[in-house]
Amino acid sequence: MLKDILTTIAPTGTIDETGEILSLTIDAKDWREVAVQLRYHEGCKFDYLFCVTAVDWKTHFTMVYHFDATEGRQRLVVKAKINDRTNPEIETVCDIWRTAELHEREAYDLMGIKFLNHPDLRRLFLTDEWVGYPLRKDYDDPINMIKL
Amino acid sequence: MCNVAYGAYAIAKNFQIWDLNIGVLYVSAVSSFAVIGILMAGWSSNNKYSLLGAMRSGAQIVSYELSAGLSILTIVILTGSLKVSDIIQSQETGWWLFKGHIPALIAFVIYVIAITAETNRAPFDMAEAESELTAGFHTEYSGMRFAFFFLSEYINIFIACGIGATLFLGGWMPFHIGHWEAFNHIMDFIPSSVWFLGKVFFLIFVIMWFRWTFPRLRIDQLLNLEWKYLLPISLFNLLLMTVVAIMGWYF
Amino acid sequence: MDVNAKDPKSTFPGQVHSSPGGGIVVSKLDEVINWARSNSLWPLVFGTSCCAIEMMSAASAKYDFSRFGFEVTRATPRQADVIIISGTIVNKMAPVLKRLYDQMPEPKYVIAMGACATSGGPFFYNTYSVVKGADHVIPVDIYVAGCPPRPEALLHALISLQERVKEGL
Amino acid sequence: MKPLKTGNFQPMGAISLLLLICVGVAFAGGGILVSNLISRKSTNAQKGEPYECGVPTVGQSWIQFNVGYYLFALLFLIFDVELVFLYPWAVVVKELGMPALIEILVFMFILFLGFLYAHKKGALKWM
Amino acid sequence: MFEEVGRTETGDLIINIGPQHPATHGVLHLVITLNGETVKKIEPHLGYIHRSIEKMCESLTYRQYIYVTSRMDYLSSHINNHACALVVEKGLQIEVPQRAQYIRVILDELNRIASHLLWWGAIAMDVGAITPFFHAFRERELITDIMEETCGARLTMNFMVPGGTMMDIHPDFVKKTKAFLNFFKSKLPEYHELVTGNVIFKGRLEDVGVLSKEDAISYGTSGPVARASGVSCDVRKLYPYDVYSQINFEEAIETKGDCYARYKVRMKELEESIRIIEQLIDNIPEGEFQAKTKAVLKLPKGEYMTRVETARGDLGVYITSEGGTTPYRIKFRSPGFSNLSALDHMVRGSKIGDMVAIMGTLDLVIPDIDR
Amino acid sequence: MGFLADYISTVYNSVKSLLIGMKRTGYYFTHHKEIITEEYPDNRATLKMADRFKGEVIMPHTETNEHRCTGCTACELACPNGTIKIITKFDITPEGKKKKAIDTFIYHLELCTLCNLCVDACPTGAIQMGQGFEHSVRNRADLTKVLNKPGSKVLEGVE
Repeated sequence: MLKDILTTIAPTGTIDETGEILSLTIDAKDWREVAVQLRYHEGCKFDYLFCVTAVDWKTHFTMVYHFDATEGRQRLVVKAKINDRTNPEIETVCDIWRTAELHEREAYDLMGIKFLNHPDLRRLFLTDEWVGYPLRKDYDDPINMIKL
Repeated sequence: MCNVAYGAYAIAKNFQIWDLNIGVLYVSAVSSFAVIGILMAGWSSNNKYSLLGAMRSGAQIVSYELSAGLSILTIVILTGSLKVSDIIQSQETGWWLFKGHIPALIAFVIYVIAITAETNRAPFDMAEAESELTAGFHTEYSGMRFAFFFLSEYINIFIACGIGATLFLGGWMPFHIGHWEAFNHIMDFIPSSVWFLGKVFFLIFVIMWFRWTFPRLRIDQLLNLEWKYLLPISLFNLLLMTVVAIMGWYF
Repeated sequence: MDVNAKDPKSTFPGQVHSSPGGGIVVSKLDEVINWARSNSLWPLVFGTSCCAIEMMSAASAKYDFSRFGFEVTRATPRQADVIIISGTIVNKMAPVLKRLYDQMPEPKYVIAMGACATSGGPFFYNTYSVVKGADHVIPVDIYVAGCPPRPEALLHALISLQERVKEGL
Repeated sequence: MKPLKTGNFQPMGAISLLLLICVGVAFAGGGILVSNLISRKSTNAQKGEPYECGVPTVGQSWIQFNVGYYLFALLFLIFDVELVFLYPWAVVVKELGMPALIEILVFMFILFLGFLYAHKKGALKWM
Repeated sequence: MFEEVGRTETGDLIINIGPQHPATHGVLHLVITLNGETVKKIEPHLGYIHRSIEKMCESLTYRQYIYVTSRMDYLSSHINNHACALVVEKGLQIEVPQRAQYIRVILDELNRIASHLLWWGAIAMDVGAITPFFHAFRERELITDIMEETCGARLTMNFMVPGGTMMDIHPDFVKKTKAFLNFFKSKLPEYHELVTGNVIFKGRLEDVGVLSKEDAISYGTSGPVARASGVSCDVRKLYPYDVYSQINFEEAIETKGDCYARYKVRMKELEESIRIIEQLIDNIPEGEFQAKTKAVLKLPKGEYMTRVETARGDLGVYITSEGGTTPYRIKFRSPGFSNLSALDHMVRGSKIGDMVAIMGTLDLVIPDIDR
Repeated sequence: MGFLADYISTVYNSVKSLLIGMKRTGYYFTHHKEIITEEYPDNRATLKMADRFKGEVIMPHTETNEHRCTGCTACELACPNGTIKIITKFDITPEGKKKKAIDTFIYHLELCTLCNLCVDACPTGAIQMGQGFEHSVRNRADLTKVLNKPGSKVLEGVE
């Protein structure tokens, strides 16, 4: 069972079954090891990284990774919690799933999460001179943003 | 503005202002001036698209010059003269396209393809390649200068089709069928200029037809087509035509 | 931004309008030129989002804006007369639009097509990256509302632009 | 065997050709002149820059270019010279008959060998 | 001498394609390193149409945010709206009436046909043919007419609402759709005559931009791009939504992974879409077109993820709700974004003309990528 | 010889496919019946949009200059991007009661995305989607409209 494998892969993580998809919450520090296991472990082989999302919870960030396995047709959500809000950092996975490169750049651009060892971490959507990370909850831009 | 001088030169031929005795050679020589205009225009505009377009068209036009020249040669073999009036005169009994058998037909097809490429028309519009190089060699030109590029392109088409009409479709010679005297007579009533222009416009129409229908070739495919298909075929065709001419197998 | 070029008083070299007598021929010539210009407005291929599709519809068989002389959509601004801003302009795109506009030869016209180009449209409030109307970047001659406007609405805009050109503006 | 036609210089023809060139130049020059006269002008800093899809150019445009294009120009040179040689031959081939055919076969064979060599060397492959 | 020239050692030309370029289908900006005609490297620069839709949606209610998404991937705006409606329905556990489900799926498929038609015209335009563009738009106009009659708009319909559709279908809808299908079926052979079999077109597309199955998965591609590489990823089959589970249709799969395979997949999808509509159009059940919902929708606290198959691929809508009337965080996983990441891999080493063909077959819609 | 046969068949097939394409375009060149161009400015009189076509938001008035808008601002709330601004005032009814009514119904056509949410939200059916689509103006301010006519009143009995 996927759940058993997950407990061996990430012993510190918590597994939540209430949602539509099985979700695994871990700490950002463990993410890299877990990711390698998820990709190459015999029991899961999550080879399709569907979506990378960063969520700002005002006190901390969560990176949400949606996975699909093209063979076993399993789905998984991994949430990596980044506790440091001033300088959020997490390991990159763009060498494991190459699609992650652009997704991580997007997260860096809009949320300001730094991906360690990312080959090309630059602004993606916004200009290089842009100050701040617009998708954060405390972002305020009185010039450009007209509040309704 | 190199293309201006070229345009002027090229006009010189088709209205029989000067019936040169090396007329065909002269025309093909003058019409290869086009490449210089395009190369200079593209290279001098300090734009990368223009540069690429110019380089492409340089490689393209010179390549297709060969098969155009070779197909012209086949008719020269048949008529034994480079003089335009002689060539037209020799088609009094019928156009070379019909008289010359298969070799003339192949030569004609190759000629049409080659002039399409030489005049940078689709599917060989590598120099412009709108979806790749925005506007190619004339990207940086606007207003009247751009208009002259366009004019020269269309003049060029007209010239090339004029040569084609002269060589293969009998210039201003009306269409005659064997011994249908009545039919031939009616055909004679149509003025010769109408015949000539009609033939030229037909060829231009065919080239435009290509433009509607075909996608653009890639640059390497384009050169492949010339060097691997058209050139060998037209060389072979030239030999075939020589045999035909010597044996007198044409009508 | 050369707004002065659109000033009706400086439309024509030599200021022939103000000279007494003899100005008739030249002002007639002016009219002829404006008429000619109005009937051969070449648009720039400039589409950023949804409205571009409606612009393509207007170019395609059913609406066919080449009936009015908008025949050739040019990919380079050097050869274009009118720029149809079809879609949202965001902050990153604004300098590009400005540069394209600057690179167009005179006389040049601008149509802001759709709500986004006129005012930011659906992205007016609560967005951090959208320019609230293309006229913050370049001067706009004609505004078309709609999200996206129908091809007919674009044709209507083009015709009103023609009228504007004929007036010599 | 008929004697080859010799050039009969037609002064009228040459003059009319000259005239035509003049007309062409006048047409082009006049067009540019008139358009300069009646056009509105505006200059700004960005207008002088090369157009590259609305973003500033990176690096120089006049660079040492890939040799691929030139190879074709060289090949063209070979074949075009051949073409020039063929023209006088083509004019008289009907009169000369079979010997001319054989001669040209030899000529073309040599040329074709060169062509094959170029093909084998990969000169015709686009790079 | 070489030092003097200073740029001889590479001979590379760095060229910008876009933001305003006919081949980029919008405002994508590619910085290309060229050697001669060969592409050495492609670097996409995004954000020229980044409209901050995700931030905007955080202040829009669950009824309102749907309309923004039709501006996202405007070519499959119905399908975008469908995804947004589905995620709200999932959260609120609204039972959508059968009639609404049928209407939604039919409109989705019509939208897919319209989108693929536009793509077909655009790819032909990209490789240099003009006529297909007009043919494609001739058929497309018929679809937009149907759309206009039922939804009131031609492109950005905003027809889906949580719980069903905004209005009932127009009385002429069934008749017109059938007429369109018949017309379209009679015109499809023309498409193949004009483009599919054309030797130049084949030459431009075959063996160009090959994407292997492993790479397709690793780059997270979806939709026709992935299916052309042999990855079975049709969400309509894998995680069926609405009435897709009851419909009999095939997933178009090719294995070669080159541009021509992507072309064939899309052409096959056109036919499959016709099949789907034909199965549904006669059996639209009577009944409500909209479920009864509250005036103010409040999604319970939690996380919701829906995936639908748009014309470009797998669109995911991820909503984190705090229980309020607006989403706390919303993320659109757009298919084009992941497909684009494979571009560099596919184009490297091929000609600049190939790049245009590859971009054409990727069928990028830039507002979908930038959001 | 296999090479030569290949070569010839390639040439033959290519030429054939090209000719098929040319036949198709030639067909359309000669068949004018297939032309579908709609001549827009000339057919303006007969041009009719689809019934549900969303061109702009309008507020129908009766002949006695009455509308159905009560000024409840449901549309203003429903609008996703602030297209509608309603300024209300208090009318004094003949009975002496104060009654809320609209003063100006401002409609920003330049912002409007024609999403139909306001019409859906309106409890009294005061606003509708109009068929007009010719909204090209030279001045952007012309697109901001006031929908209620001057001096108009709420229709009797609309609550």
